[in-house]
Parts: sequence; structure tokens; C-alpha cells
Amino acid sequence: MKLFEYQAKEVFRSHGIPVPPSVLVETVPEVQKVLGEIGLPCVLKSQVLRGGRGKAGLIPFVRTEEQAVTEAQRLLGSEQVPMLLVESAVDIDREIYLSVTVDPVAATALIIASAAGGVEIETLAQTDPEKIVQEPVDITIGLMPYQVNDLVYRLGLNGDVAKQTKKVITNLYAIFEAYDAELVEINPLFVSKQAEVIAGDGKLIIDENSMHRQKGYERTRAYYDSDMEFEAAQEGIPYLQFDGDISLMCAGAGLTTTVYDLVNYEGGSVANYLEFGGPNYRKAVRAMELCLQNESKVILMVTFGTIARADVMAEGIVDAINRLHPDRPIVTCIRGTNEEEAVRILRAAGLEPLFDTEEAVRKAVAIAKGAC
Amino acid sequence: MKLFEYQAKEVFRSHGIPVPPSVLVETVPEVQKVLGEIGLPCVLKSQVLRGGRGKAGLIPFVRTEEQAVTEAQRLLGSEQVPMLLVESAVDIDREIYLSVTVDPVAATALIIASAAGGVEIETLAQTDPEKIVQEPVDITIGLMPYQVNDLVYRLGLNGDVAKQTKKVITNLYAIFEAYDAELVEINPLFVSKQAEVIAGDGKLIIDENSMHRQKGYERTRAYYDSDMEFEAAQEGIPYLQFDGDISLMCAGAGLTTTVYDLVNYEGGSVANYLEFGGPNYRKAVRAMELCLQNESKVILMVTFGTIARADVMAEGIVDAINRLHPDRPIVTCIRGTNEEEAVRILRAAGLEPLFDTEEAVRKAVAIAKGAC
Amino acid sequence: MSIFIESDTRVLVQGMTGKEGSFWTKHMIDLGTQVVAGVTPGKEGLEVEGRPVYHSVRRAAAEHEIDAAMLFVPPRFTKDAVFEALDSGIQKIVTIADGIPLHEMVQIRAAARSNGAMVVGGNTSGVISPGTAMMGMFPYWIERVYTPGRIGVMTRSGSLTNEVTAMVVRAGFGVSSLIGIGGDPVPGTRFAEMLPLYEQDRETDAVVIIGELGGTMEEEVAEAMRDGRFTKPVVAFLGGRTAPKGKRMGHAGAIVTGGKGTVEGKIKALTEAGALVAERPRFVGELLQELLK
Amino acid sequence: MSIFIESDTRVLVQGMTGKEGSFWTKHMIDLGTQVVAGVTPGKEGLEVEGRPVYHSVRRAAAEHEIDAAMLFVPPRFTKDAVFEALDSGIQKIVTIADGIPLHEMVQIRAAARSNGAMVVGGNTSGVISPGTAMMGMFPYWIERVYTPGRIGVMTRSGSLTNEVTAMVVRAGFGVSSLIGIGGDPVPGTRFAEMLPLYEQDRETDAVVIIGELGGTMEEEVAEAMRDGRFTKPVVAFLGGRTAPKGKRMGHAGAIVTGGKGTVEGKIKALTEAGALVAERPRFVGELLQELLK
Repeated sequence: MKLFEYQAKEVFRSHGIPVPPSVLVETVPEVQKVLGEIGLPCVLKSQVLRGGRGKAGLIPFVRTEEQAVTEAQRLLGSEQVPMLLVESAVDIDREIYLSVTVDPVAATALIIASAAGGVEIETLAQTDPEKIVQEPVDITIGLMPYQVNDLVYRLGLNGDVAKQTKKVITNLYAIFEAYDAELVEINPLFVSKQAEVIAGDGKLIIDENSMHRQKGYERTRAYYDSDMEFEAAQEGIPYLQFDGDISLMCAGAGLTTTVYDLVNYEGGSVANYLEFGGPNYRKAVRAMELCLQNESKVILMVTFGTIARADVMAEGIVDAINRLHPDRPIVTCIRGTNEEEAVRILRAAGLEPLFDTEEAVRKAVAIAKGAC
Repeated sequence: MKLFEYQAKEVFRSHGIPVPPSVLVETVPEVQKVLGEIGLPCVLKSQVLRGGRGKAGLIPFVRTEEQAVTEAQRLLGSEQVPMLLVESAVDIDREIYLSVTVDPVAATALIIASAAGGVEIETLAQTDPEKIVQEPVDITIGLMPYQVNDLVYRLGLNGDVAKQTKKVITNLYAIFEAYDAELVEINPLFVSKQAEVIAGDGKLIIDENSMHRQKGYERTRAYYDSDMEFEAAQEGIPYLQFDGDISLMCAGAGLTTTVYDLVNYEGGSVANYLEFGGPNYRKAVRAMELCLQNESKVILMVTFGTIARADVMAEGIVDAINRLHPDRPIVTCIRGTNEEEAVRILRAAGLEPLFDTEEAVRKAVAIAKGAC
Repeated sequence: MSIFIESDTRVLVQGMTGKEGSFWTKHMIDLGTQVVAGVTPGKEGLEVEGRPVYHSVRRAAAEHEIDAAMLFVPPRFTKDAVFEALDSGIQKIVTIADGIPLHEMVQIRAAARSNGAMVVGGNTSGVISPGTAMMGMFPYWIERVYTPGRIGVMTRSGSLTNEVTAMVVRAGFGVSSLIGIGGDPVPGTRFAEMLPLYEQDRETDAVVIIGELGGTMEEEVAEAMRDGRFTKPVVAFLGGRTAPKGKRMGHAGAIVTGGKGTVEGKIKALTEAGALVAERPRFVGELLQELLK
Repeated sequence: MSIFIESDTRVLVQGMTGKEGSFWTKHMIDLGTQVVAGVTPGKEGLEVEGRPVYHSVRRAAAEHEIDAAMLFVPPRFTKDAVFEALDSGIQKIVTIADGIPLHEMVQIRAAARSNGAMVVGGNTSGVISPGTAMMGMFPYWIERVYTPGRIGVMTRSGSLTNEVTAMVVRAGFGVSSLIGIGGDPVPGTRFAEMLPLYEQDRETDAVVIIGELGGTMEEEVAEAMRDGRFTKPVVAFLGGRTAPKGKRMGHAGAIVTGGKGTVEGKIKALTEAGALVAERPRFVGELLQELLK
């Protein structure tokens, strides 16, 4: 679960990582109200989860109240920005990159740092890999002080800035541990002209499999790009919204992604990605309801299940059809455990089950194009 | 630092290990007052740090209020028992032994358990070693649930008692960790006739080197066998009280213990053991003051120091003599770093420094016997 | 011969008395797997399919020779169960659990490595050598997928496995050993770490890799091929070629590797190393035909 | 030749710029020890006795070949410093710190073992081969103790070492290598683990062990002698023969070993294994004379 910047910074603050003074607001008058507290110049930081906010003009730097109001109106008026973090500007001397993630090969935590902060680390990894320093950490032992020490000197830091950065690294690792983080990142970590070390941004992604022990984060609408994705998430159904005309209702990430590819290869376009497999294979009614909310022309079902029994899926599909009376054709390719029974059930309901994925994809594309 | 039973049980209670209802009292009227709350029969448990309380008659089981008052008077009147823990009696079905300590060879924590509780584990180790089960625990990884599971089944426990015991073991290990314990022990761990698992006794020894992170335990007089030992401890001076006539003021545990042996070999007797070495080699005045409070006949000083410079010790001794005007002879055998200077200082002060430990011991014994 | 799980591999089932555990124990035995015992704390004395159940792995290991442990254990207890198996010296462990906490999975992999053991999974169906034995949950009775043969299959995806393997079989081949590496970001064992087993297996002529975007496991296969550590033919299918980037959260692992993790990068690496990359599942079978016939 | 620290052992001093660190660095060099560099975080660029100081062990190890690390580091930072040395592959580490938390000392010993390294200490003066080199704090200038010779000395006690060793020298012998195992309940290296080094050392004719009550280290020496793992003569001196039992808290380690840990038990074990046990320090020299002359 990826947190918003303001949430990550709340975590930073409570774990001893300095952040600039800031206030979270949802309306333009609130922006005006907090300017006195935050001061000018300041930064209006759109609280959206996608990256590249700077390039997209979503974190304007404002020098006057007038400018602040104009920019706040632009951002909050866009409907894509539900909240702004109004944050004091820092008098920046230099920027550092800092993150903790997992190294799946070495089976360690991995601290990544660079004295060249403020740019994307992926870009830096390609252009100047020597500017990146890494420190693996045994998760069982935890981060040792000597590692932090060595890291800051590898970054070329000295004196009090080195001391402050050691504290930030130590606390960042503590957050990584306490929050079961997939990634916790500060980019940039500012060194101000007053030689203070302050987190300019904050990214914290909590491991989905550890959410049971990470209380206090409710997935509200703001975490999703669309109403439909939010609605599907409430059901625990993986769902992505597109603007094509074929609704996918397929089993598992791998097969659904492959069907997505095949639809594109055949010249079709996908209306939505929906996983109807794994733990969701009994949720045919809810899944079909989601598909029907799209303006797609056909629903394409492709599965090849093991635990997810084909006959149970078929029963679910027939049940969904009886309840929802879908207004568009359905193409099925339901295979796997008990598939003979599935075929019987589908045929009894008047469907024509297919057995080959590519054939099913071609048929769906043809229907979408009005060819049949 | 060894805690009192009542303190260990407070720790148990706050870490989810069941203990019988109990109240700590210091006077006989208090005992009468709490009987209503605790009920009869109950146990009056003398809060002293030494072992073998049962055999010494220090934990009487009482059935009536009259009996309780009589026993409380006997115990609290003895001056050796400053506090009683008045504790509900448990209807005992069986007793288990449980402890966590350190295995210095394997470099692990070690859980030791036995279904034959209530006896001294050292005795059991000699008579029935097969009745003892052990489980080493990697301190870095911590105790894993599977180890607890395997342990309780090795103890032959079943059903709900097994389940409760698992929880006790898990919590006991958590205490071992959280309290930097040298030893945490429950002996006996009762299984009541109602199949409840309850800690009958509690022993918790905190590692002396970790006391800086174990707050809330002040070493009051109650922790010491004598006023003198308490007084010495306030100064950080290792001190033991005996009833002989030679006061030792020697360097380090090893050498002091050896001088103790030599005094005994030579037919002398020790008034007190005192380490005047290591971090205490500059505390000559305080150390001599302690020795002079004894009714010894001579003070015997034997050192052979490295960091503890002989000249500094000699200066301290001379200073102490000038300030305290000791009323008894002093035998010195101060060697090691800068010993030439030490000899000069001691001689200038009218002492006759010796260089051989056995010679010094013989001289002290002779003085104590009035032979010189 | 087959790899990882062979006909004489003595398997312990942890979590044997549970619903999934007992169901798949039966199927593993039916296929021919040497299931020797099971473990469920508190259930010692029971039997499942005639196999004795013990309170703990140690107790089972005291009574039986055990080569491998099959875990039907919930994700939150998986670390404990794996450590328990490792503690008894078991060197081959398969865990199907979906939802193992990331940091625990890192510890599992680290512990396995330092014990010289292999943990396969989590989030997988397991390992199967069709016609011989399996550890996991495979509908081996579906003949158009689980036909014995001489093609090794390794997969990151549960749902794609049947799809792609069916194409291998349709092209006239069969499967020697199929290993579900698992779909988690930190699998216990990685593709490249399985290659030495396939390299040595006399019953495997070629290996099919079913990969996807993210991570560097496919690139590591390419590296093993380039270094000459793996010399048999490789055909790969990678899902997500046309997946729009914006819809996927940045993959933490991609950070370190400087742009690795994209499907394009994987195709390039594999192709340069001499592997054939199939654009569609059907092409996997066709490419194998080209290579082997 | 000598053991552990030899004339060509390249030593790194951690905590070199501190008061004790710089003082004893000078003395180690004066004795002939090959001190190549030092470490104090934040002090890179400084020199102590002409040796460069680095921010970290890694930075020092990048510039120098290092065989051993000598720690002048406070007890609470000792675990970190030992792990740092181990991380750079240093196999011989001496720590003098008195007051290392027990659980951290357990982790230090465990880490050293799994790295195949030896940590000597804490709570010791260190290791010295008189006339050759030392790691630690020994007043080697006191000739009636630190005379070179052919007797190995191992000791648990700081304060007894000079006393007993002086008796060795008074009897006409000298010391090959003296190792202060340290007085903590969990020493990094135990008596018996040092024996193979003395066994192989051509300059050691016999070993003197200075022990005391508590623990099982002396019993382990007896075991090594009985098993034939150590074949040179052993003379032991044990403090605390007449110490009253009631005054000492029960030693946690004694629990497991069923009555081991008493001085009587140690004397019995050592005597049965063929060692000579001296009742007084003076007798150590006399027993050596009997054995070797």
C-alpha cells in the first residue's frame, strides 16, 4: 500500500526525521488561512500517488499569496487533486537521495543513497551508477551503527551534516522495519544553507502481505485512479480501468496480462482488466457487475484453473447471467479442474464454451468490431 | 542484579504469565488486613534473595489467621526478613520447572524445562538428567513458535495445559530478552487441579552490564546481607563481610580471592573481602574507611597492577593514612606499573612495602595472631 | 530421474491435517509421491491417508528419514514452519502460501541459503514431475497439460502455467519437471538457481521459462546462459508485453538494477543469450518443435 | 613463532584516537607490533604514532592488509565494532572492554563462530607474546613477569595474571604467548579453543592455566587433554578454593552442567586428565620445574 506524501511525512516526524513545517488542506480558503503559519515562499504539494509530480506541474513553488491562491485553484479545481500539502520552502544547499528497500537476490534489506539527490534514482543508475552507494542489511540482525557510519562517509559528508544524516538513515531503517516497508524513500533529502538535514519528500510503500499488522491505514477513494478501481478493491478484486471495448474477466495476473497482450495483438482494445481467479473465483456475480458498468461491447472470460474449479466458475457465471441479464455477449474459455462439468453447465445455459485462448480472444475482438 | 520474588512476579504479571493473587506487606497487622483479600489457606513468602527458603522455613503455608499471625511475627521479627509476600495457595496437581539462561559455549540463549518441577534443577541434573529438556535459542533470531511447540510436547503436556504452557514459555523468553536477563526462572510452575498454569515462584537476575538500560530498579539496603556491603556497593566497591580479623584491600577478583585462600592456608581468617583494583584503584580513602569499620586487626593490601598504577595506589594509601589515622597495622605488597615510585612513596610514609604475596600474607596472619 | 522431487524423495507434509493439506496429500500419494509422515501440532497420533501425524518436525524426523518438506501452512506461520524444517536439516522445502509477509520471506530465503537448502515458493502451486511425483497442488489428471516428457518448465505465474504448458504438450512434447517459482517479489528460489538441476537432468532436453515483467529473474537466466553455466535450449514466454507502464507501481527491485525489469529488457537479455522468446503461448510449442525436431 | 599475535601480524586499532587507544598503540608499537592503521569515525586524516586513522574499518581495509583488530572501544559499542571488523573479514579480534552486555556478548561470540573468527575478551588485558608483539594493555616492561620463554599462559583473571606469571619467571622460565581469555561469563574464545594453537606452537613447551570457580572452561581443557587433542603438559592454578559458597550467587551456567563449576570439580577433572594443579601461585613455578627440568 503506497501512502501519500503527507502520511509518509507524519511517519517521518514521529520517527525523528526532520520535515519542513506543513499543513494538509482541501480547499482554497484553507490555503490562504495556513499561509500565515507556513510562511512564504512555500510549496503547494498535490497529494496524489503517481510519480513525476514536479514535471506534471503538481508541486508549484509560490512566492506570494496571490500566486498561492491561483495555483491552489488550478490544482484543487482539477478534480485529480483532492488534497494539498502546504509546506514551507527550504533554503537548499544540496540534495541527497536515500531509500531502504529489499534485495530479492541477496535476501537482505538494501539501503541506497546518493549525494546526487533530487533526480530519479533509476535514471542515475543508468547515467552515473558510480554516484550510487549501497549497503545491504541483514534483516534479522538489523542495521548496525558501523554501516551507517561508513555510508555517510561514502557519501562524502562531514561534520554535523554527517551526524544528522546518520540519524536520518538510522530512523529511516527503523521505519522500514516497523512499517514492513517494500520501499521507504526520501528524495530529495535537503541539506539547507543553515546546514540542517530535512526530508523534502517522502515515499512509503507498505508490503500488502503485512497490512494485517499495520493498523490505521484505510483505503479510501483517494488511493485509486477511478471509482471503478475503488469499488473493485472493496471486493478484493484486482481491477484496472482502460478505455477500450473488451471487458476481461480472467484468471490470475499472468493469464489476464497475457490475454491483455493477445487482445492488443489481434487489434482489439481492453475496457478493463479484472482477475477472476485465485481467491475471487466464487465472485462471478460481483465481477460481472463490474464489467457491465463499463461501456464495453463484450465480456471475455479466460481461465485455466487448478484450485479455482472450472465447474464452480461456470456455475457462478450462469448465476451471474441469470441475475444480471447482461446486455452484451459473453465469450467463455473456462478450463482446468472439472472442466467437463463446466462445459455442461455453460452449454446448458446457452453459452458456447471455447477451449483455446487465442480463439476466444479472436472471437471477442470480432464481436467488439461488430464482425459477429 | 537479582530481583526479589515479588518483583519478578510483577514482571511476570505485566508480561502475561499468570501468578497467584498476592500482596506485599511489611508488618504483622498488614498481614491480618490482607488475609480477607488473599483468602486462606495461603503462603507467607519471605522476600529475601538467598535460595533454599523452603528448607529454611521462610515460606510457611498457613491455614488459619492465628497461624498466619504467629508465622508473620516469627519471620518479620527476625530482622532478616524485611517483607512478606502473602500469596493465595494453589490447589496443585503437578509442578514444572522452567527457565531461560545463557549457554556460554554454544553462544545461545537456553531454555531449560522439566516436567519434574519443584526440586533444584542442579540436583535433578545429577540424579535424573533425562528428565531435563533443553532448547537452545539463537538470540539474534529469537524464540520461534515451533521450538515452544516441540518443548511442551517433550514435557509430555497435552491439550489446554500444553497451550497455556506455550504461552508461558513464549512470555518468559520475552522477559529474558526485554530484561537482559542472566536467568529468569519459574520453579515451580504449578498446574492446578483446575488445569490452570500458574507461576508458583519467580526468579529474575538482570545482567549487571545491562543495568544502564533497565530502569526502575534501585539497589536499596534490602538487596544486601549487611550494612557494610550496602555501603560499599554505593561506592561501586566489591565487598563481602566475614567475621575474621584480616581486612583485605586487594586488586581484582582473581587476586583477592587468591589472597583469601592464602590467608586461610596460613591459618588466618578474613574480616572482609574488598577489591581495590580496576576502576576503584583511586578510591583508597573510601576503601580504607570500609576496612576500618571492621573489627579487624590488620589491613592487608596486595596488588599487581597494570592500568591500576602502583604509584597512584601508593599515593592514595598514604593519603588515606593521613586522613583516617588507622588504628591498626597495614601490610602492603603493591607491585606493577611504576612500582619503584610506589615503593618510594610508601617508604617515605613509614611503611615497609613487601614484594611477595605469600610473605605479605604470612606477615598479616602473624600480626592478627599477635605474633608481631 | 527428474529434478527436485523424485520418485524416491521422502516427503513430510507440514499442516497435513488441514483441509488443503489432507486433500493434496491424497493426490500427492495417488501420483506416486513418497509421503512418509505429516506434522500438525496437537494432532500426534492421527493418520492421514495412512501416514502418521506428529506434533513437530523433530518428532517426525526422529521416526522417519525425510528428504523434503511440503508446507500447507498459512502465510503468517510460514516462516516458523520453514525454520522448523531447516532446523531438522531438511534441504528441500516447498511452500504454497500466498501472502507471506515480505520481510519474513527475505528472512526465509536468507535462512535457506545459509543452510544450503532450497525453499520453493511461496505463492506457487509447487513442483511436479508428471507421472512420477509432486509437492504441491497440480491437477495432474489433466492430460493435455501434465503429460510426462522431456521439457522442463519453470514459471512465476500460477494462472499461466496450464495455458503455456498445454501448448508444450499440444506441440507433441511432455514435461520432465515443472517448478512453480512463485509469484511473490522475493521467491525462495530463483529461476537461475534451478538451472543447474535441469542442466544435470538427463531427462530434460530443453527448458521453458514462463516469466513476466518486474524483477531480474529472467535476466539472471540470460546471464547463466551467457556464462555457459546453462547450455540446454531455452524458450521463454513473458506476459505483459503491451501492459501500460503508468498502471503499475514502480517495482522496488527495479531501482537497483538500473532499468532492468521491463519486458523489453528481459527479451533483449534472453535473446542475446541465445534463448528463443515466444510472443504467444502457442509459439512456445512451435519454437520447441523448431529447436528439437 | 608465537600464537595469535606474531611479529608480522598486521594490526588495526579500532578506537585509536581515544585516550587508552593512543596510549596503548604507542606501547604496542614500541614492543614491535605491526600496527598498520587505526579507525575512529570522523577522524580520518589524523595520525597516531605515524599510523593513519580512517573513518571506518572498510576504508582502512581498502588501503591496508589487515590480519587482526585491536578494539579500544567502550563496552556498549563493542558489538558494533566487532561486527564491523568481522564484516571486513578480520579473523582475529581482541576487545578489552569491561562491561559488555551479556546478550550482546552472546551475539558477538555467535557471529565470530559463524565467521570462523576468534574474538578474545572482553574484560581482559589482551594477548601478548613477550619480546615480540601484543594486542592489549600489558606492562611488558616489567621484566619479572614479561620475560620471553617457552611457557604458554592462559588466564581468566586480570589481577592474577601478573601474580602467577611472575612465579613462572621466578622459577626460571619465560612466556611464549599469554592470552587473557577475559573474566566475563561469556568470553569470546574459551580456553579449550586456544589449545590447538598452543599445541602447534613449536615455541611452547607447556601451558599454564589461571582459572577460577564458575563456568566449565577448565573442565573443557581437561576434556581436550583426555581426548588427546592437547598433549603438552598443563599446570593449572585456580583461585577461590576456600571461598564460602553462600556468598556467591548461583552461576547460571552451572545449572546445565549438573554440578560442574566448583573448584573441586575443576581440580578433579584436570587432575584426572593429567594436569598438575597448583595450590598456590608459587607452586606453579615449582611444578613446571618438576615437569620440564
